[in-house]
Amino acid sequence: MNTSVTLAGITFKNPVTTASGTFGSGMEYGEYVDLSRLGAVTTKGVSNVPWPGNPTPRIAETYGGMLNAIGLQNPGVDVFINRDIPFLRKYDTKVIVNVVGKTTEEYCEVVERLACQDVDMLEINISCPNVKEGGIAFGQDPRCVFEITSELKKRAKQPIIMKLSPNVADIGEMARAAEAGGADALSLINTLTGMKIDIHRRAFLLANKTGGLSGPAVKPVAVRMVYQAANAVKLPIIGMGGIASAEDALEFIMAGASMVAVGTANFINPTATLEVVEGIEAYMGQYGIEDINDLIGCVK
Amino acid sequence: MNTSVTLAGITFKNPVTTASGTFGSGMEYGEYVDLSRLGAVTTKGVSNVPWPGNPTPRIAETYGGMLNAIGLQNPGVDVFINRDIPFLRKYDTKVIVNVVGKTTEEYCEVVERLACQDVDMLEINISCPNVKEGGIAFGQDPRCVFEITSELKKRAKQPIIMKLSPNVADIGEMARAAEAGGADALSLINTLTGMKIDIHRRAFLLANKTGGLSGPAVKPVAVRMVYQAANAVKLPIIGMGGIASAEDALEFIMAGASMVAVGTANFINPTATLEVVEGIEAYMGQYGIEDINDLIGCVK
Amino acid sequence: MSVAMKRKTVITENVEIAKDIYSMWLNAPDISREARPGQFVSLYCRDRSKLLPRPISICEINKEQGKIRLVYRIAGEGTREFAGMDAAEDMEAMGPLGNGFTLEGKKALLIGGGIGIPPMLELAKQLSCEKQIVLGYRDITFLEKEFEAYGKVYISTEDGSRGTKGNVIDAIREESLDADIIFACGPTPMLRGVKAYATEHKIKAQLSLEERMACGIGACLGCICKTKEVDHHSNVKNKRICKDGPVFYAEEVEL
Amino acid sequence: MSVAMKRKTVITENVEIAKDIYSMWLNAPDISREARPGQFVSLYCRDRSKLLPRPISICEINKEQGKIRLVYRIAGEGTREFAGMDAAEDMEAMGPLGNGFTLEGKKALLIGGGIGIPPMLELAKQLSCEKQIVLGYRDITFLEKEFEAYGKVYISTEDGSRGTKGNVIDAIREESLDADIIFACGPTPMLRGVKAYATEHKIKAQLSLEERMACGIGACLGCICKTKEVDHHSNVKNKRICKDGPVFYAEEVEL
Ligand SMILES: Cc1cc2nc3c(=O)[nH]c(=O)nc-3n(C[C@H](O)[C@H](O)[C@H](O)COP(=O)(O)OP(=O)(O)OC[C@H]3O[C@@H](n4cnc5c(N)ncnc54)[C@H](O)[C@@H]3O)c2cc1C
Ligand SMILES: Cc1cc2nc3c(=O)[nH]c(=O)nc-3n(C[C@H](O)[C@H](O)[C@H](O)COP(=O)(O)OP(=O)(O)OC[C@H]3O[C@@H](n4cnc5c(N)ncnc54)[C@H](O)[C@@H]3O)c2cc1C
Ligand SMILES: Cc1cc2nc3c(=O)[nH]c(=O)nc-3n(C[C@H](O)[C@H](O)[C@H](O)COP(=O)(O)O)c2cc1C
Ligand SMILES: Cc1cc2nc3c(=O)[nH]c(=O)nc-3n(C[C@H](O)[C@H](O)[C@H](O)COP(=O)(O)O)c2cc1C
Ligand code: FES
Ligand code: FES
Repeated sequence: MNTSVTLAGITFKNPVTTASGTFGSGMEYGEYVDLSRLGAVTTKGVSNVPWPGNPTPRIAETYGGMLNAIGLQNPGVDVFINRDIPFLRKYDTKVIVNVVGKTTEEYCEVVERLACQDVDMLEINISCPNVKEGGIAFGQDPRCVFEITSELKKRAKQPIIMKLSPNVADIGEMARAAEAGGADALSLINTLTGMKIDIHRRAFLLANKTGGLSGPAVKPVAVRMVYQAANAVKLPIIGMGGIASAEDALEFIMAGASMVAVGTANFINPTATLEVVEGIEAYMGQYGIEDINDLIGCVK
Repeated sequence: MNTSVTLAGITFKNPVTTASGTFGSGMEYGEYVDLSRLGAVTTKGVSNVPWPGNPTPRIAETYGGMLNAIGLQNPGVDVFINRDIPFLRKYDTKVIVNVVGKTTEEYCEVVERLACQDVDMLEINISCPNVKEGGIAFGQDPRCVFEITSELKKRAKQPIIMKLSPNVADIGEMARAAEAGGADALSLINTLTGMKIDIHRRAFLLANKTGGLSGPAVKPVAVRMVYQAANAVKLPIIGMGGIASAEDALEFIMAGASMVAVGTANFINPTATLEVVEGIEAYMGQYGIEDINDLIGCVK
Repeated sequence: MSVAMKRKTVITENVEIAKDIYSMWLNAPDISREARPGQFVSLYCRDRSKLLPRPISICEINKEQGKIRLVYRIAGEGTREFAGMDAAEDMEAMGPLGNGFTLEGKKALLIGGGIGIPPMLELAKQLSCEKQIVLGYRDITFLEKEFEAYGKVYISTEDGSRGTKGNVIDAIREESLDADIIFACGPTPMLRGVKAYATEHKIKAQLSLEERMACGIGACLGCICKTKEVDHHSNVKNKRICKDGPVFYAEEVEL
Repeated sequence: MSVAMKRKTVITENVEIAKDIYSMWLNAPDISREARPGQFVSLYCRDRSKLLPRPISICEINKEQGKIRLVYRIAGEGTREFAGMDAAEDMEAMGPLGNGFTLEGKKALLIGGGIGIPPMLELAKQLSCEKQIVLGYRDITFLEKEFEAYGKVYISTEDGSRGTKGNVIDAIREESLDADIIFACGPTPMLRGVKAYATEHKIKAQLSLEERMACGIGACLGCICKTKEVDHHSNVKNKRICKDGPVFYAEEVEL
């Protein structure tokens, strides 16, 4: 049985990675899951300098999901290079580094700093709804998507994955812009912008007012967008949004994702990633699927 | 205690109505709820001629929500006028008629047919994701929103509510376009486009492939959009999307909605509308709120 | 008829009668009082991540004790939740819903396929004419003993382990059963076969259909079936299975 | 230290000890073996519409019986679900989480406010030095009797119905309590007051903080508190309450 997939020339032992920001740099969940069992670990977003993130509360629970407004707190690319990459390199897994910035220059700086590092792919987060500048603003305008993709592509030594925002009218348009800009792969969805109000205190639950909605609640939107993006471009896609089980993951794969990422589910079940890996194998066994690649985009 | 609200000159005894398409024309739920207790009944979308809708399956359950692809099946405006309006007029409640079409001409035709009818407001559905033409296509382009609004405004004898799609990057832009076109009010959100795949049959769950996601799962997105729309325009807003309780309804009101609509929740609890009416009164009693209008948009 | 409110009922028994097939008795006086064979109830999950009601046919009605019986198969997460429940636990249910079978005919053929078998039991009890009962299974049989009290029982299994090898139509042809009325419930391919058989032999047939539902009471238009004629309610050729059905005359509907 | 896996534990008791305040004992040998005062567990709701774990402090540890005690207030839907559960039911829990209190000092002041009182009980049991215990309530008191075995108990109530009228600081000032170490858990305004008092009197203070959590293990950065110095992990002035805390020295954090 073959569970390995190849995206942009990089081969992953299985199609399961972690959703950026939900798994730190693997350190904490490494106590629950053997990271070497995962196709890849995708890290929390990293910026050129340390970012303090948003004030608290940063988390609010919603029906079947959650809102977060972490604000991309991260220790900056230097600490990341010195501490997190060596940690991850101890495991037999691929490393995808999520990159954030407030301006094109900041994104470029991080990508350049990572160029000579031992990481397998870069995932460019142009879709975070929780930071004022950069982030989502880039991801909602096809021209911006095109431009930042081509700028980064010039500098990156690793293949780049453009991470798209679901807060758009036409995901296909954004996917095509990223493809035109030279992206090697796409990942989606990032979070949907949401809000929760505490009616007793008559105030927003999140200090940031709005946050990013994730978890099982968003899965139908995510599957639809993966399907539309897969039909809009030839690029391989990493699908995510509400994946909590192998069944969920297989929906994304059948809709056209070559890989899947487990995010919010980690918080509810620290071994979720592993269960997805094993559940996909069990499904393939049950239905006599020899090669996972036969399932990618099989529902049309 | 005053629970009445006035939108575009029409006064509703309380701010609670039904979400179009989830309540038929009130006939079925009228056995569960005294329709005279509701601020208004909003009907299923009605078109110039009868529409057969989509093939089945039209319904799929999702985590904390559901997908529907009814495809706006309706008996056409003539039967509607002869049967449904007289039925609703037996109750002491306002009547909002939801209007659909495939072209601007079709919308105009329905609005003209309804001009001399005893209905209080028209809600123009330019946001249904389940029909190929018309529907959502209108609701995703600000120019289209502006144009169809102004065309209908010329013909309508009743105030018109433009019902906006959440499948857009910037809801404020759509709200402003509707305002510029002369809309009297806005309603939002319609459903988010979603998809579900049956991994065992390796097929879409809905015959239509995609459907509209509704229910508690979407509430954070809906509250955020109501907040953004309320801050973008001066128009009164009817808020909806996942309301299942008075607490949910109050979130929308505090975010800026002058009225709220209960949709999917009716399917789970046939008396949901009434419980929302009563729960809002209880909240006002608990906190000594004299006038519901003091709560509208109170969280900024 | 009073309104089928959503009510709290109490489970009095919930046992596995065949692999993944459960028999549940509910103490539900209001439902049992109104219920007719072929009607169904909507059951609600406790786990609120699953919102929609699960439609389950009424298998038996005990009006004296105010109880109804449901027989269901574990088909997904909702029915799995039900299977895990015990006597004395509460179950939220709405019903009875739908029209039910019309009791008619002199010589009846009752045809149940798979999980369409349960509603035939109460029908067999209430139908006073001559009855021939055809039950189709994939492999494992259930409830067949209980039918024997009400008529001659014919069985088909796909794997041939019991009765006729094949489907219910194979069994009917093998036994050359005739009748002036057919009642049938089962998967759509089976109902298509029954309709063809009934047309061929000019036998009147009542078919109980299935579709994904949301409201269960005729408001959402989620559960329609295509009809031959323009339907009064919809003004198009769509009847609502939950409200106008689930039972239709074969010639009314397109399968 | 072994990993705090998510595990099935069994409720052995769950009783209301004051209005809306419940005491729950869990049979959880793995957790009780590792647990220290001031640590917490994450409880998971059964109703899967509520996804995130609920952090609840460990109130007592019984290592011999392999049990832990939690005392919690109904604050929303999750804790309401817990309150409805009975002995013998399963509870999914992950823990022990967080750092816990450092046992130190010669003369200690243990300060608990409202639902911050429970973790002080195991601390009082394990702390061998001289102890003064100050418990602040809005109105209805709970657990205060159980503290009496471990030291002198001072009470404050906002409505003055018991002990000092006011808050814990009012009680401390009224009784002119002094100490070389303070341990405190309670709402942020109270902790701010404790920090001010400790600074004023140059008393070392360990404060247990609270924040909305998602992962509970330090991965999501949801539950940070502002710190005075750049923190080693974050490289900014943010420590994680779930992992680096919930207990911090007063001078470390900005409240
Ligand atoms: C009128 C009617 C009577 C029925 N009577 C019986 C009965 O007596 N015994 C029995 O075992 N089953 C019966 N069914 C089928 C039963 O409703 C489904 O098996 C059940 O809803 C599956 O729920 P689930 O949560 O286990 O499956 P899931 O697949 O997890 O359910 C997901 C969603 O799909 C719906 N769904 C899934 N399968 C069906 C189906 N076959 N028909 C309608 N909705 C479905 C569920 O209600 C739910 O909304 C009946 C269906 C209808 C329409
Ligand atoms: C380290 C720590 C220890 C705690 N110890 C106790 C204790 O011993 N006894 C006790 O009664 N309470 C304790 N709390 C508070 C307790 O976690 C909340 O009251 C509980 O999570 C509320 O859940 P709910 O579903 O009832 O409320 P809801 O408001 O419905 O919960 C919605 C979401 O908000 C979170 N949330 C709500 N209030 C709080 C809060 N005050 N702190 C953190 N998250 C919150 C919930 O966990 C959930 O994710 C502690 C909190 C922390 C952080
Ligand atoms: C707490 C949290 C932090 C996140 N941080 C990041 C981030 O740093 N960079 C990024 O690209 N996406 C981030 N995301 C988005 C996730 O990677 C993912 O796209 C989204 O949550 C949908 O997947 P899920 O529903 O499985 O969580 C974050 C999500 C959560 C919940
Ligand atoms: C079954 C169903 C049918 C619907 N039909 C219509 C419709 O005819 N016209 C319309 O404007 N919206 C329609 N909607 C959208 C709802 O009116 C509402 O905007 C949406 O469902 C969000 O609210 P909810 O989450 O409370 O259901 C429909 C929704 C559902 C679930
Ligand atoms: S389920 Fe709503 S009309 Fe039948
Ligand atoms: S809750 Fe995730 S870091 Fe603390």
